[in-house]
Amino acid sequence: MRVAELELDLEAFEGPLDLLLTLVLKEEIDLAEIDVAGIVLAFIEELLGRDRSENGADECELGESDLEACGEFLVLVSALLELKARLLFDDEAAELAELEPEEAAEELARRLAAYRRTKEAAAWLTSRLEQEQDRFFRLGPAPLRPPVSRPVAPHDPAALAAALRVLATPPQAVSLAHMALRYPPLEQFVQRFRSLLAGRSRFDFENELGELSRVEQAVAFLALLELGRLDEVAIKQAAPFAPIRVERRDTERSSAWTSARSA
Amino acid sequence: MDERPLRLITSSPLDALARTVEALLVVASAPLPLEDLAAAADDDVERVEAALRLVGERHSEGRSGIVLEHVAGGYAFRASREAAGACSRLFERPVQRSLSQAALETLAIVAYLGPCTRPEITRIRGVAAEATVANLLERGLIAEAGRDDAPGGAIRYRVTPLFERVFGLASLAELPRLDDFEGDAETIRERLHVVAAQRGA
Amino acid sequence: MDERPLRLITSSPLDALARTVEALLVVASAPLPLEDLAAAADDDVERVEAALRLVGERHSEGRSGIVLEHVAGGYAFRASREAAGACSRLFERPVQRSLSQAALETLAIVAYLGPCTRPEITRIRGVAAEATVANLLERGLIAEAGRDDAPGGAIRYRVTPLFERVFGLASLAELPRLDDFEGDAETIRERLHVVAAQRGA
Repeated sequence: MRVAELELDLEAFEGPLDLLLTLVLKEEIDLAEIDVAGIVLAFIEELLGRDRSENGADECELGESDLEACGEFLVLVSALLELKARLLFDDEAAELAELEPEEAAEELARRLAAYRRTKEAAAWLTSRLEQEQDRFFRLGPAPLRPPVSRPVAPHDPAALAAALRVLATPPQAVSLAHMALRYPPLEQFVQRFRSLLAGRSRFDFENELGELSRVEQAVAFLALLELGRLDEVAIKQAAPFAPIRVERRDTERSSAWTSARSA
Repeated sequence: MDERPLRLITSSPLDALARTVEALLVVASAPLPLEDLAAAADDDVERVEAALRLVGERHSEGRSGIVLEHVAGGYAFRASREAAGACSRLFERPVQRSLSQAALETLAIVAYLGPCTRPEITRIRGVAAEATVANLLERGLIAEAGRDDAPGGAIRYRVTPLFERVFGLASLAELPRLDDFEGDAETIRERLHVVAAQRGA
Repeated sequence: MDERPLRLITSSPLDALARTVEALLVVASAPLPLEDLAAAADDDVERVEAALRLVGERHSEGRSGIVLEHVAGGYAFRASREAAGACSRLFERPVQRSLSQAALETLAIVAYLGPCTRPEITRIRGVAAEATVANLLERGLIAEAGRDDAPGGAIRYRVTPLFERVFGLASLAELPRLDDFEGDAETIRERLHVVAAQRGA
C-alpha cells in the first residue's frame, strides 16, 4: 500500500512517531501491507517542504536536529521493518514468527508508549486549559504598587569567565556536520542493487554495507524492502541475524511470493 | 449571606492582619507563597494562614468580583468567573492564541520530566523542537534552568509559575501521575507482537 | 461600622455590576478610565459610576487592605496606607538576588565581546534572549548602546557601571583574562560562533 492510497494527511501528524503510533494502534491497518519506506520518505519530504517554506527556497537542507531525529527514527523504524520483512519471507517465515521480537522492536514499543503518554498528558492540559478559560488574572505589575528595588548580590568576576568557557566548549555529541550528503537518496541504493543483480542472480546484503554509516544502512535496508515490494527481488534469511540473501526474482517463484504476501 | 467576615475584619485582632494580606496580594506581581506573606506582614505563618481564611471568605465566587486562589505555590487574587465576559472585552487571556499540539506536547514533557533539554524533547517527540521551545519561552510558559552537566551541555528548561497559573495548578504535584497514562504501553507492544505473529497464524 | 455596603453588594441590582468592576480592576495593570469600565461591563456610564461608589465604600482605608483610588488615568486599586510597612518589606527585600546562568552567560558575552545585539546573543547561546535581555535591562546591568551599522540594524547592548560595581571591577579592563582563549574579542567571537554552530543552535 502506498502512502497516497492510505490517504494520510501527513501534516495532521506531529512527527513520524505520531504517525507510526496511529498506524500501530489502528487495528484495521495491516502493517505488513503498509509501504513503510514510502511513509518514511514522504515524511522526510514533508520536513524538507516545511524547511523550504520556513527558510526560503534557497535553503532546503534538513536542520541538524531534524536530521538527528530522523536518523534515530530510521534506526527504530528499521526494527519495525524487520518485523514486517519477516512477513515477506517465504520459507522460514513461520519459524521466524514464533521467535521473541528482538530488542529493537522492544525499544520501538517503549518509545511509542512514551510518546503516547506525552500525547495523553498534552490532551489533559488541553482540557484543563478549556476549563480555565474564564479565569482571568493580572499579567504584570499592579498599577499603583510601590517602587521595586531588587539589589543584585556582589558576584565574583571569575563567574563571567566561567560562563564564557561554557559557551566556548563544543558539545560532546559527535557532530553530524560532516555528513554533507545528509540523507542518501533511496533511489541510489535501489539502482545499486539493481545493477548488482543485473550481473549475478544473488548477493548477501551485509557484504554491500561495507563502510556505510548507520543511517545509510537503514536507507539501504529500506531500498531492499522497496525492491521486495516491487517484486524485483526475493529476500531470504536462514535464521535471525543470519546473512540476508537477496535473489533476483525469477518467474517460477513469483506465484509463491504472491501467495506469501497475501497470507 | 451573613456579615461575619466583614465584622471580624474590623473588630478582631486578626482583622488588621487580614487587611495587610489583602494589601500585599493586590499589589503583588505574582502569587505569594505563605512564607513570603508572613515575612512581609512580619507575623507568624499560623496567624497568616488564619488571616488568609478570612480573606478567602470575603473574596470568593458570588460574594466579590475579587477571588482568592491558591495557585502556583502561593496565593493570589483573580477575577471572579462571572466577570469573565467583561474581562475578555478588556484584557487578553493569558494564553490567548490557542497552543498548538506541538506546544502542548512539549509543555507536557517539560512539566513532567523537567528540567530537560531540547535534545531530550526532540527524542521523545521524534521531531525537532527548536521553534516550539522558542515560542514557549517567548510566552513565558517555560524558562531556562541552567545547563546539562556535560561539557558544552545543552540548556535545560522548566515550566514557569505562569504555566501553573494559566493551567490553574496549585503546584506541579496536581498534574495527574504519568503512570495513569501508561495503559497503552501494553497495547502497543501487543500490536507489534501481533504483526510479528501474523505470518504464523 | 454598618454592614450596608456588603448587603447592597449581595442584594441590589447594582451588586453584580459592582462585582464586575472589582474584577476588572483586580486584573488591570494600569488605571482604567470610566469609559473603559463601562464598555467592558457593557453597561452605561452612570450605572458604572454608581457601582464605583459601592466599590469605593467597600474598599476604603480602615475597612479593607484594598483601596479604590481615582488617579489621573482612571480608577485603580492600591494597598491601604496601614499596610505600607508590609508592602515595602515585600518590594524592597534586602535579600540580594544572585544571577541565573542565563544572565551570567549573557553578561559575559556583552562584557567580553563589547556591544552586541540580541540576535547575536541568541545565536551564541542557542536560545531566545528576549526574556534575559529584558530582565538585565530592568535591573540596570546592561543598557542600549546604539544600533547595528546595517540599515534597520538591531539595538546593541553594553554593560553598565552598575555591572562593574556588582562584579567589583574598576573597569572592563579588569575582566579576568581568558588565558585559554588566544587573541582579541574578535577571535573569541568567532570561536563562540563556531561552537554555537556545532551545538546545532
